Amino acid sequence: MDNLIALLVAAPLLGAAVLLCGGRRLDAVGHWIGTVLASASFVIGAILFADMLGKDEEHRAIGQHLFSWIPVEGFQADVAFQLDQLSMTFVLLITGVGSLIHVYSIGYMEHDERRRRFFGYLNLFLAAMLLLVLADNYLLLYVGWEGVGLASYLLIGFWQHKPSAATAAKKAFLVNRVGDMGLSIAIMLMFTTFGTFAFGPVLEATGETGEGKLTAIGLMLLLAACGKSAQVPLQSWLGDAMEGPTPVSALIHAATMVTAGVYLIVRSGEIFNAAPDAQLVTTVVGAVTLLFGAIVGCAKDDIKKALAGSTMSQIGYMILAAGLGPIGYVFAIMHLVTHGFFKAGLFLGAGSVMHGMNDEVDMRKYGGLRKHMPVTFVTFGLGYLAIIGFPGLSGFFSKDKIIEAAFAKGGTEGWILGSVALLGAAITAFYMTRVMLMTFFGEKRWQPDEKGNEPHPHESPRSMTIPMIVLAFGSVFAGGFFGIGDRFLHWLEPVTEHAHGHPPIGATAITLSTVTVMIVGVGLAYLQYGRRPVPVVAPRGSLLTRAARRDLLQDDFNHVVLVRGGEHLTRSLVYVDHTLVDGVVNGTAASMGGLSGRLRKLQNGYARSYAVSMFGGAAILIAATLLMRAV
Amino acid sequence: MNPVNYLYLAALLFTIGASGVLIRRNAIVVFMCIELMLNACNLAFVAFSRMHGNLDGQIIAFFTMVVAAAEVVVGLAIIVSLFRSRHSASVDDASLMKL
Amino acid sequence: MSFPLLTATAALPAIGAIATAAVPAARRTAAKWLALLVSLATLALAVIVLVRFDPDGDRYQLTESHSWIKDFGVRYELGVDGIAVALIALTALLIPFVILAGWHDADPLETHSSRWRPTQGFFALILAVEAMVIISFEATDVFLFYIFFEAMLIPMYFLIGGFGDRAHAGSDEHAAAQRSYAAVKFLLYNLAGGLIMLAAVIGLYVVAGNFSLQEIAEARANGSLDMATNTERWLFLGFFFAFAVKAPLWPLHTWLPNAMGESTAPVAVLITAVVDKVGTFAMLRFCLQLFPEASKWATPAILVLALISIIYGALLAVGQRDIKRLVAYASISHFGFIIMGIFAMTSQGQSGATLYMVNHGISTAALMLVAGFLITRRGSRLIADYGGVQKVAPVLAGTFLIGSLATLSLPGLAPFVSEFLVLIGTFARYPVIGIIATFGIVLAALYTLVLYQRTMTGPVKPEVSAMPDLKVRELVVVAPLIALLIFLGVYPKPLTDIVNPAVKQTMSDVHKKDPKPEVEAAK
Amino acid sequence: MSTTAVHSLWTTAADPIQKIDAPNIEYGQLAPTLIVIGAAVIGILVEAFVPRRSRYYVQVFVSVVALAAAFAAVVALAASGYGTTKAGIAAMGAVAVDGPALFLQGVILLAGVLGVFTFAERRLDPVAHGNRVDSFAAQAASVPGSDSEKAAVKAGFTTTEVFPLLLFAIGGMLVFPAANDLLTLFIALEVFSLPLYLLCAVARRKRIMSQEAAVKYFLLGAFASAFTLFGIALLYGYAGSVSYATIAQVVDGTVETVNPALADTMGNDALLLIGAAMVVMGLLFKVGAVPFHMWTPDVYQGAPTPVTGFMAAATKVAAFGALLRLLYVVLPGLRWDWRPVMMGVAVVTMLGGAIVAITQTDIKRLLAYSSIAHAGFILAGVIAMTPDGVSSVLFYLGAYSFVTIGAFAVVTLVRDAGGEATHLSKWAGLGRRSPLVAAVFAVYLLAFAGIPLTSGFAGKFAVFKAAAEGGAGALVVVGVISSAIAAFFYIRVIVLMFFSEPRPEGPTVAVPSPLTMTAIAVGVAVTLVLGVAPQYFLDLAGQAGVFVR
Repeated sequence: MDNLIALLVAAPLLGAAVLLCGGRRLDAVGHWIGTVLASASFVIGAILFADMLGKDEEHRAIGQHLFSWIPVEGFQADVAFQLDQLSMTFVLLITGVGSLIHVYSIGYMEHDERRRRFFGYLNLFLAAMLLLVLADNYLLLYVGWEGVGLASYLLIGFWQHKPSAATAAKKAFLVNRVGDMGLSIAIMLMFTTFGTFAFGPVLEATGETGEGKLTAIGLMLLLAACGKSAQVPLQSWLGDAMEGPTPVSALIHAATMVTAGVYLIVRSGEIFNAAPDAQLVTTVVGAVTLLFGAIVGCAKDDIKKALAGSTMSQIGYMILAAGLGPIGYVFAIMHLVTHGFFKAGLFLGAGSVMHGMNDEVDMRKYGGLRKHMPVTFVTFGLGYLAIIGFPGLSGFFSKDKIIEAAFAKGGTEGWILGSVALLGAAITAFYMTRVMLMTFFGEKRWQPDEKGNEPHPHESPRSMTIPMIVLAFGSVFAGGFFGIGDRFLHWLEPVTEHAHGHPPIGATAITLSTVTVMIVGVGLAYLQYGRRPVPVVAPRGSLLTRAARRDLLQDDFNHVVLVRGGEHLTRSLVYVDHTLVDGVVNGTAASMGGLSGRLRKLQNGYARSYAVSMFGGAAILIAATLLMRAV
Repeated sequence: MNPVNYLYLAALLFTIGASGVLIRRNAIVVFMCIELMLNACNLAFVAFSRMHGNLDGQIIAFFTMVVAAAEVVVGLAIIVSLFRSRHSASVDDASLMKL
Repeated sequence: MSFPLLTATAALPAIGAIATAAVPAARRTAAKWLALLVSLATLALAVIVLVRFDPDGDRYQLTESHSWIKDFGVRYELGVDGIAVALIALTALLIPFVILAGWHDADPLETHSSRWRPTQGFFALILAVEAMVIISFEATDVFLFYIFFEAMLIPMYFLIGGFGDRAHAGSDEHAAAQRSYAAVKFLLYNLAGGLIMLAAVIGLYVVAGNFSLQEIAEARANGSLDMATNTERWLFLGFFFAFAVKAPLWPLHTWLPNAMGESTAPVAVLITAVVDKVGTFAMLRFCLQLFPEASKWATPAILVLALISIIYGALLAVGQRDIKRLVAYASISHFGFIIMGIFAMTSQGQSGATLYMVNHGISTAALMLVAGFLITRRGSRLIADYGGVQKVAPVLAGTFLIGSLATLSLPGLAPFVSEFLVLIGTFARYPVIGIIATFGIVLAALYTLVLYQRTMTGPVKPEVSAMPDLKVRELVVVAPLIALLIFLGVYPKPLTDIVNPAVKQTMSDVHKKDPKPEVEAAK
Repeated sequence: MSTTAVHSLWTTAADPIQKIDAPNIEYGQLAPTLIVIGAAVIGILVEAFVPRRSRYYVQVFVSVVALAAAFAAVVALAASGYGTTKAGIAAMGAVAVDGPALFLQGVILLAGVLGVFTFAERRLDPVAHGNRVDSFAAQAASVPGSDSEKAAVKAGFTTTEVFPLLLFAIGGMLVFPAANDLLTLFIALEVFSLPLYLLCAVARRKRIMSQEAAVKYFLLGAFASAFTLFGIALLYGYAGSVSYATIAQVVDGTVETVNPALADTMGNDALLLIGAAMVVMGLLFKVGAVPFHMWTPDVYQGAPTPVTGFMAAATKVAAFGALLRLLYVVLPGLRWDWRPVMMGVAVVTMLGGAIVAITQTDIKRLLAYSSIAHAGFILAGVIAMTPDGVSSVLFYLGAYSFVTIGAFAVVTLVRDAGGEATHLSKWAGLGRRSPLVAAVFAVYLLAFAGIPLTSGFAGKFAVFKAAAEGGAGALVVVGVISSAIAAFFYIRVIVLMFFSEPRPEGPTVAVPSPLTMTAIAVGVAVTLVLGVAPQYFLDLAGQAGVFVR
């Protein structure tokens, strides 16, 4: 059984290799190869899952040691996997949603002549992501970590001929690199502290070192998480990442990759448990981001950007939960999974809408689509209900738990975090309702574009609708399945130990308030977008709205401070290198030449002056000799 | 009288000759100055040999004369050929090559 | 007296060089093939060396020792340790690719006179460089090393100055001027370094009485030869200066961008991937072994310089408009890492540095050669002249991307292993420096991806619209390098196994122990 | 002045003149010199009696044979141990026959042979009126451009006197480093100087410059030798003798004063120091050390290139030989006085030569300045004051002389309408037009620059090592710096030859006769051999490194 773990990674990796090296001759079958291998990996995952369920809790975690990777004096890095409940959860999510999205892409990318490569990249992503969650040490995790970064870079920039896409891809990679810096520093700290960076030893030894070290490690891990999971202050890339094909947004930038940060924090739970300060910062980051993303989500007219904002905000919830420590870990993961379902569903829905609308993304040019694409409408609607936390659907269970845990944190912290989470819930309801209304309700607002061809909204092919339906099921029932009877809790508890939080106010009260704020949000949205028609051209809007449209000016900040500043720095350095560093050398050479020129003048061609120099020389010679004797 | 004075004289002559080389333009004169220096040397040799009471110095003086004569032959040959080709015996005119 | 394997490895290309130079002007192609075959044969010999070398055996193996110039106390002493073996293998491996990549770089123009034989010269010079580099890796006699360390400048100099890019932005006159400026700069910098080293070499002789690395190192170790502190430091500086110029270390780096910018891609590879490695290698072998105390004394300063090189080189790479100069500055940054690893004085750092030398050789070769193919197609080195290549020449773009990713040391590719080792090795002893150095990771991503974006993506520029994709010859050059990058990134064990013992030795030379992890230390 | 001395003079006068017994001359040991001088005399007779047509051949034949024979004699002497065990004083103390002497004589003779080859070259200049011409004036006496000269050219005159002159010069040079008393030193100096003055004046092309060179060389040379002579006089005055051995003893104070008159001069160190300084100055002039170097560039440029080549090589060898003997045999007791001074000279010479050379535009002047810089390097070895110092200098001289002759021989090949094209700008792109010649010249330049695997490096290393061991580390540093500076202009020439486009009206490379070819080939061969496997020659120099007193 253990040896199957490697196959999980190997299958999609093989796919990537074949598809990317195969060349044109594979164009015809490329997408099938990709899909088959992805699903193969899912099947393996399922087998392992069944096997795991068969064991009792203590022996569920299994591992596989492939080979020793970097054997150097006093430094052991192995290529070894560990598959415990946590990893298993992710494996199923990744391979499952992944396979679905492969299927979806068959239809979605039908008309793209580079479809084979697209599937190659998707497989590459799966492999890297699985490596990330299966690694049994931080260095190997780092490999997966950067691997998914690469895949996301390739996929965001898949339509490279669009400069915007290429730029977005580069931006994503760079911002992620900043996060990766944090991860690598964390690994170094672990190495110098514990002499290793394998999960087991490190997490066991947390007790043996000071809190300062652990806080440092924790913060560095958090930095990494911020980069990967688009948390403030490293969130800027996610919005632009929507340049990529929609399946990519669904798989990578909603369901799986962006949640890697949460995985990292939960996986390193012991470290954070022992470093309260790090935890506090984590919760703050989560809280800030969940508001930030929500606000941005409210202002965007681009349907994918709006969903991206929502993703940011939802991951904010997870980070917040993860920051809460043992009382939050499980719910973070739970929300992660449910979110994986409904957000992927929402994105696929959006993709299907765009598919029918000539890739139009501006919601102000949609309207009344429910008649034209019923399946999309229904699935999207279910996803919508799930995310706003409509009682009984997935989002309800997971989000509610998180809010509860936030309050349970206790003290003013608890109050603040809890209310922020509540507020977030309200805004979520607002912007999702907005999306819903602008897209599927009201009058049709699309006109023929400048080339005069008017979009003919139509339902998408079955290859696309089926995955949406499946995901819709997930979004409806997953939450209940996990939440009721704390199934999920018991499943994960052995890995991420759990502590029951006791919120100051009763759980029911919290649940009720959650529902109320949700209704409020929906209502507000209805008043603004349901009652009166939506203007095709966006109104100027309030200061906040305008700021929110521009991602709360945070890009502008980056541009001015980092980009401009960097340009100036490099330009001036180029100048310095040329004038100063090089100049010194050339200067000495030149001065040598000048000196030579001057000395040359002495050689004036007159024999008598030569004689003078000889005479003088003789005089000096004699004088010097006598002098030597004198002293 | 004290032979040391001859040494002083020799030194004087030598210096005169040397300064002559430095200041005179005419190649012939310069050359004569050099001869003067050589003769100063002779004087010195003789004076020393007188002081030491051995004959080496005087013998050397003879050698020097012969050498000087040889130098005259060679030197005049060169100077004359130069003079003929550029109609001037000035040392300073011979300054094509410089720097 | 067994077969002198090391001598053969160095002598073969030398003879090949002479033979190639002797090929008559008309038989140009014959010369090319001859050179290629010789380089392959050398590779075979290098492989034999690799196989015959026993990692757990003596420190120096396959040794040869003959009297040479006894008046100077000089012996012809060869021997290889793990580090040397790795680098010899690298050199022998890269040269065939260099030759293949430069296949048409030296075809004579019709303006040349019939007696001028650039092609023969080009390949002969490459082989000559190979021979000298290899023997300077093998030499265990300081003087012998010095001789070839210096002598290899001459062929390099002719390669840089004599064979610039055909396709050069600007007039031909201008190009020639630029080129000879670069060549002279290269030679003068390195010659100056070498001469200062010469003074130190003489000084070493005066102090030690011979040039045998082993004898001196032993004597230093068992204290039978003790240098006055200041003497040792001066000598160390003399040696280090030369190596720092060659490596190159900030602020002695300015010759590299010119040299790499003006010379053809294969020659640029030769410079940065092969020749410069002699500098870093020599730091490990000579500076640390001969002057351990002084090395430790100088470590802080050197680390700071290395750090500056890393950041500075990366920032300047960002600011470049010229593809080759960009790669050059990137290399400066990477050499900063190597030197940092060497002087971090930890096993991880030094193993990392050694791996880095090899990996950087391969990755730069891959990137630079592909860039060369690109440049010869378009006839310009300016980044601004490209755009959208990915659409017309996907394979070229793909290989270029992999080269770039290797340069930014993406995990899974060889450079990551070495870079991470260097970082962690440095961090273990000098945390602050280690952390600052990690910024290099981000900057590396910046300059490589900006380069890729500007050249390969975006709308297709009309000038590149007709650009052909990689030809078979070019694929044959690039594919193996990429395969190697991936292999060494996933499974570097074969390399580390060879290197580790040598590193252990060096560590013991400088009497340094790895810092214990805090937890163990607590126990 | 004490009366005793005066009285002693009378008595010597009064005594009956005791008969002088004939000196015994070890002809065998003097064979090399005698052969060469004899051949020179024969050369004169040839000029007098052999018909003009065949003179050239006879002269060349005689010279070559003589030099070869002389060299054979040197080898024979060395083989029979006169260089080491049987080393001694010959010709009644006038000449020393020991290692350094024989080694340098050997070098000079080989240089002489190559010199004769380059002198005899007749293929380079275009054929004038049906007879081949060499680089010497048809008739030195006739005014350049005058009718008489045209007539001389038409008649096919050639100045075959150069060969005997060369032989005389060589003869003098053979004695110079072997001279064991100051008188012999001075005579030898003149004997090799005078012919050189003449040889400088007889260029076929650019005769005005050649004559100017001759005048400058002559006047300054004579000036210098006057100083030398005065110095000799003072030394004689100090020691009462010109024999090296005696002076050395007096300097060391180990002499038992035979006559009281010596007592008061002996005490007078001013005589000694001034005298020594002046003699040394004369020698420094010959080696072209700063500030006595100024004649070098002009003379090197003006003189016929074959002469320049020979002069540059052989004069340095002879002069340094003499300098070594003087400093190591006569004045070792004075080491502490002259060593610092010589260090100063060495420093300014190394730097001065290197720096001024940077901006030169004429290849011959460039080589002249480089020769000055090299003189500085050699001085560094001289100063070492160790046996290693001696042998390193000997080795350096051997290596250097061949490179120099070869380099100047190459210069003679690059010609345009006006004869040799010595202006650097004309050398542009030579490597493209005739790669082989350019490559050869590049080898020489690299040797000058002291790049490893050339004799230049071995030599430089030897002297620097000696200097460092002799405790002159500072000199090594300066030497290294100035080598770096010097590298710049050698490289400049290489750049010019290989990396710059050839000029359409550029010079052509004449195809020389086997004579010059041998000269060049030998030069290259020696350069490389001494660069790669110098051990044998180092041994030779090492054995030859001991002076006899």
